[in-house]
Amino acid sequence: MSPELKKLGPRWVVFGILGLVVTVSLLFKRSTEFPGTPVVKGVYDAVEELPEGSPILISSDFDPGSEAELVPMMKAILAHCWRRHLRVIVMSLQSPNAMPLAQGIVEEAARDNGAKEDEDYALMNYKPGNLAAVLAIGQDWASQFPESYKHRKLADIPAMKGITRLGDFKYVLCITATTSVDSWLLGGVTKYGIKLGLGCTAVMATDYYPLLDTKQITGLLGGLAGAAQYESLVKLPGKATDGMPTQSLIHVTIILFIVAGNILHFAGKRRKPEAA
Amino acid sequence: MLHLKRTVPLAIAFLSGILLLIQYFVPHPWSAKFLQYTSDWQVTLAYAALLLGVGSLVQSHVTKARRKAPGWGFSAVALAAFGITVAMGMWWSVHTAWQSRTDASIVTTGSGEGSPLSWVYNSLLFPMGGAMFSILGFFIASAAFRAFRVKSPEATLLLLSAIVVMLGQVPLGAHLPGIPQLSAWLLSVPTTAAKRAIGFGVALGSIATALRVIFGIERAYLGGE
Amino acid sequence: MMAILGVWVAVGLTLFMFSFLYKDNPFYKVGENLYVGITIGYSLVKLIFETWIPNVWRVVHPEAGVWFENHEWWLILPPLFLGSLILTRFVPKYAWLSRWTFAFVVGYGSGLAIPAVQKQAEATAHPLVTHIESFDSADKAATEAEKKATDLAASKGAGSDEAIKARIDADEYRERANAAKARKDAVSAAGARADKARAAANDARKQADEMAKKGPADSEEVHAAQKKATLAERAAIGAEMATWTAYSKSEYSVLTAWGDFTTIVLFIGVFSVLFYFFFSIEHKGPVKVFSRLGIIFLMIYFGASYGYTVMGRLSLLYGRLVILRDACYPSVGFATPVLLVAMITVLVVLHFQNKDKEENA
Amino acid sequence: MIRVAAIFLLTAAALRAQSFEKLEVLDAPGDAGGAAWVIWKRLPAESDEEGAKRITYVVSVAKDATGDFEEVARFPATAKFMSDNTEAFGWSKKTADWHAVKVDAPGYEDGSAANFPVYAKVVALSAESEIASGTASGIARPNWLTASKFNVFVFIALLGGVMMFLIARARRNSEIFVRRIPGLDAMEEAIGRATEMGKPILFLNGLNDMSSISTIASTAILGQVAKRVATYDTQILVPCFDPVVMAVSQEVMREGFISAGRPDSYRPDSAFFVTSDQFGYVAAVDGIMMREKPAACFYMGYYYAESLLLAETGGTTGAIQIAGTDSVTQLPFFIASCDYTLLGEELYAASAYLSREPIQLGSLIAQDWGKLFVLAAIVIGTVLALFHVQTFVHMVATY
Repeated sequence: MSPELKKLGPRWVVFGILGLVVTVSLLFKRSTEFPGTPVVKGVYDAVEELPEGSPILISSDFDPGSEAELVPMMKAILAHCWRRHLRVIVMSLQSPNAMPLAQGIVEEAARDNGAKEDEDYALMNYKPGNLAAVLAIGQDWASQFPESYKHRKLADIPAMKGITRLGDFKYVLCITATTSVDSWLLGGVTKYGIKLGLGCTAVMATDYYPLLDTKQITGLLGGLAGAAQYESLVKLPGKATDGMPTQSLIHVTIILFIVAGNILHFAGKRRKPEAA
Repeated sequence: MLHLKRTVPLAIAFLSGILLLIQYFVPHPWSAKFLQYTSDWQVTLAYAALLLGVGSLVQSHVTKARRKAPGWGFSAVALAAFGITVAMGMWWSVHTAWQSRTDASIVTTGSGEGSPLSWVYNSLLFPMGGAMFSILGFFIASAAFRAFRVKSPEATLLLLSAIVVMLGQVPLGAHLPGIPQLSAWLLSVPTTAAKRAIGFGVALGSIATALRVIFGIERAYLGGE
Repeated sequence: MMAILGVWVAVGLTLFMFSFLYKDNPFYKVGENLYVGITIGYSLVKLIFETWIPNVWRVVHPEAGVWFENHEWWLILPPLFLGSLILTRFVPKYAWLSRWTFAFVVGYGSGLAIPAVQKQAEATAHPLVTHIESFDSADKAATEAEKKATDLAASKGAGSDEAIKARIDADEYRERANAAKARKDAVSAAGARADKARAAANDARKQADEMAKKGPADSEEVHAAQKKATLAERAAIGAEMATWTAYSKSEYSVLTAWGDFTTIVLFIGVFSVLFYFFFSIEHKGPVKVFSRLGIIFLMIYFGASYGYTVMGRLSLLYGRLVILRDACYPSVGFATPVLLVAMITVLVVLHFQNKDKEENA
Repeated sequence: MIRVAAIFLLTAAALRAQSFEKLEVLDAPGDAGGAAWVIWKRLPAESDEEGAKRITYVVSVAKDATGDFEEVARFPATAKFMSDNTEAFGWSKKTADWHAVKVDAPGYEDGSAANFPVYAKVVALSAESEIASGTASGIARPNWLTASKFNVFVFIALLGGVMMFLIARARRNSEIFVRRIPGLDAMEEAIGRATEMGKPILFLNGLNDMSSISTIASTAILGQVAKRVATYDTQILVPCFDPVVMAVSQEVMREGFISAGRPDSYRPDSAFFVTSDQFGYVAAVDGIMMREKPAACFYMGYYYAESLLLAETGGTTGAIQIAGTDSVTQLPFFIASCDYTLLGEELYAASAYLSREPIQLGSLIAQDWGKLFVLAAIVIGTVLALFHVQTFVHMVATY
């Protein structure tokens, strides 16, 4: 190893190999189907069971940071909703940055699925305050969202017809990278008895598994794997499904790193006493 | 004077803490209103706080730039970025407000559709945030490489459970007998047990800390004198 | 034009941030300071125009008259007062006044936290076993209750209070038995599904193997058959897991090897980890053994949780690289390769310049 | 077939002969107003299951006795009992004899603090007959207290009481045993090392604002760290995510320097605001780490996904890293990349531990009692659950 490389250290080698593996696998993509587990199907079924034309609320609580995991998920769900002719209302509890992102996703998905703004969907704004915000829309929607994201009055939006409070939604989906789901649980499920579905990053999923047992959520999509399963269920393979083979490859690479790390470590250890 | 510096803040903390706590037990609408109003206050406070933050930022970067400390050019970049962003947002807001002056509403947004700030968001903040976050992909590999060593029985368990779950996560793991099941079991049983216990300690610890704050036993946050 | 410029800027900034992986360098520094400056400016504008004006400036709003009539206007005073106390930090002599606001914020948070975490605590303190009746015992109880009701109806008359009461009791037992029956049926149904899925998977795998043996092992058909077999195996695993779940929900209290093993592990885990955290007990003697058990659980948890996260983190990286790849094409003027080459050139030049400087020094 | 017909006739006849025994409208207890319970005793015809299945109840409510009654619920007699709603009616066995339906008071608006009258009627329908109840009325009131949260109150009062008692005892007798926490012992060592190397210490307060308990705990730790930093005359850097946290950090550090007897070496700009954007903050802090090469990094407070971004970068600079967080999801990453990690509640205990003040330590012991209480609750709950007794679970349930 050249002294230059040595200075950069094994960390740099790890970065290099990993970057190479991802890049190469990006260029040769092959998709495999990923059958839906009951956990994911819980969300799918809840959407499937809604009568045509019912309103569904999506709380888009993530910003660009979690885009890769949550955007495919949200797109698959939106496609499913519109295919079932549901009215989708999108809002956010997370941060001011979440709504521009949500707007981009929804509008792109609407173009792909032929959904019309204000009829098939409506964008609301970001509402700070987490639990307080959920409690407030539980009492009166219009006091919190007097107008849409694009400053349109609620009365002018057909998609908002008949919605005066949180309880009017047949299903609420929280797609989140933060703890906003806790607010939906405490405010929405416990206080106002809504039906809740959860889409979250893979990291968070373990935390929320117990909610399935207690039936506080109908189902859970965890990370890209969850998104891939949902894509399979709605038969719309997308970015999540594409990413799966790459995932397998990288996971194996990392395991090999761990093994190599151990071998190097012990080889180094054994050599030391000889040197001394 | 000491009363104003010490006793009054302690009394404020006690009062606000106790009122919020009592509010939880009172189902009456007035209690909900109280919660709503006090949480609305946070907006005003956030505004004042942000001014404080801006003050701190400008001060530290201006001192660096003025002293021509090493790398002061980068401080100038930060200041310029801040200034231009604010100017763009202000200009757009005033501009749209002027255009829609017939409208009764004076509320405009600085970052709505088509505004310069929404472009800034999509073309600058969005990729930078995403890039920074995705560096984690590299770090999670390098940390695993460095930290997962067979040094002790406990460390070995850490390593093994990580590997099993990693394999269980991907379609590939389905080919290996027992891995998906073991991974699911690890995630549902021992993980749940540990998390439950930690979670419980955390809940209890934060109740105790909150009580200490309310009763003025924990008062470090007030500083001294 | 603006769109292409946007792509170039986005790709450039992504590469700036990624350059941190190599080491701290001027590109990263520019990116970092740009980021900090923009985010603060952005949130300032957001806060002023989207939150503060609508909320605080209601006073000068055309509808302010209504607001004053409703006597709501004074509600703005306390937060305004507390907010302006924060600003005393700019005047060192009166900076201590800001403590009043801090005290409010901290007290508010504490008061709110107690009930919130109390809920969490309740969830974690739940019994580890929720008793689920087995069908056999529920059926037995129901039959007994029914017999008692019939007897009472015979002896005291069907219309008597006691008989009606016994009847209601019996109904309740029967209902529970029916529910237990449904759970039991769910288990056998899930079991049957799992068996079927497993058989199908075995068939598919066998078929694929045979095809591979017979024909060229690398043909499209063999690949397709193998893929089909993999999918079938996955489905079978899913079905088997569903059976376990159904089973664990059907009869917990009866000694069943798997369910009990899981419960006992859960029990020991919660206990030993909580034990590990006790502050007033020294980790010595038998306590040491138990708290070490706690560490084992913690380690498994940390490992599993880490392993579980890898996928999510790599998805992010993947997503970013897709964006860089999509900017490799002529339609956006080869943004990625051009910028990448330019950056590497600059970094190499800087590297040699620094080397010269070091050598000269 | 004949048998079915016979049962059919029998119930039909029975229903015809029956009437509603009792019908009441009760205010829903412990709510914000606007809701009431309509309850009535099961009809005798429901006594066997076949009979119950044939009856459908229709509940309607109105604002006043003469007003338009509007149907609000329709359900078979096999459903909706008082016993299904333990939070309102408790766990008495008798409640199984009563039907109960929760209704909204007509004309009620959310957030209204007024009382609303509710008039209710119930009709029992079967295939060939229907019987109607009389009209009952009640008032839906907003309540000032809720019994279903009483257990929470008791728990908090108990914990607070035990804490006060232990603190009082600690005042008298300052010998309190608290086990060693390696991460905290290492803090002192890390500060010493920074002094030797002439390099700064980096202290982060986490990414939550000042109202979060983790941030309160981390600023308290900062106070203790500042005291030692002042004694050793080391440099400290505290980049903040939130301006209020920055201001509080400044106050806390100043106090630390004063109590160490070195008020003049305190520099207010050592705590500074970076940005409130998650990754903007990380970018800046990572940059600071690479340039200042701190000898020790302390990550206290609540963290999100950025934990590993911070700790891995800190690791490359060769700093001693000590993390403490109650963010359960981020613990594995700190464990993997830091030298020491305070797990969960150890974060809250840290300032008490470092200060060694008996009052503070006394409150730690109260937490142990709390844990003991929980262990007992789990055991009792589980054992009772095995013997079909759910009362205890009801007692600890929160609504």
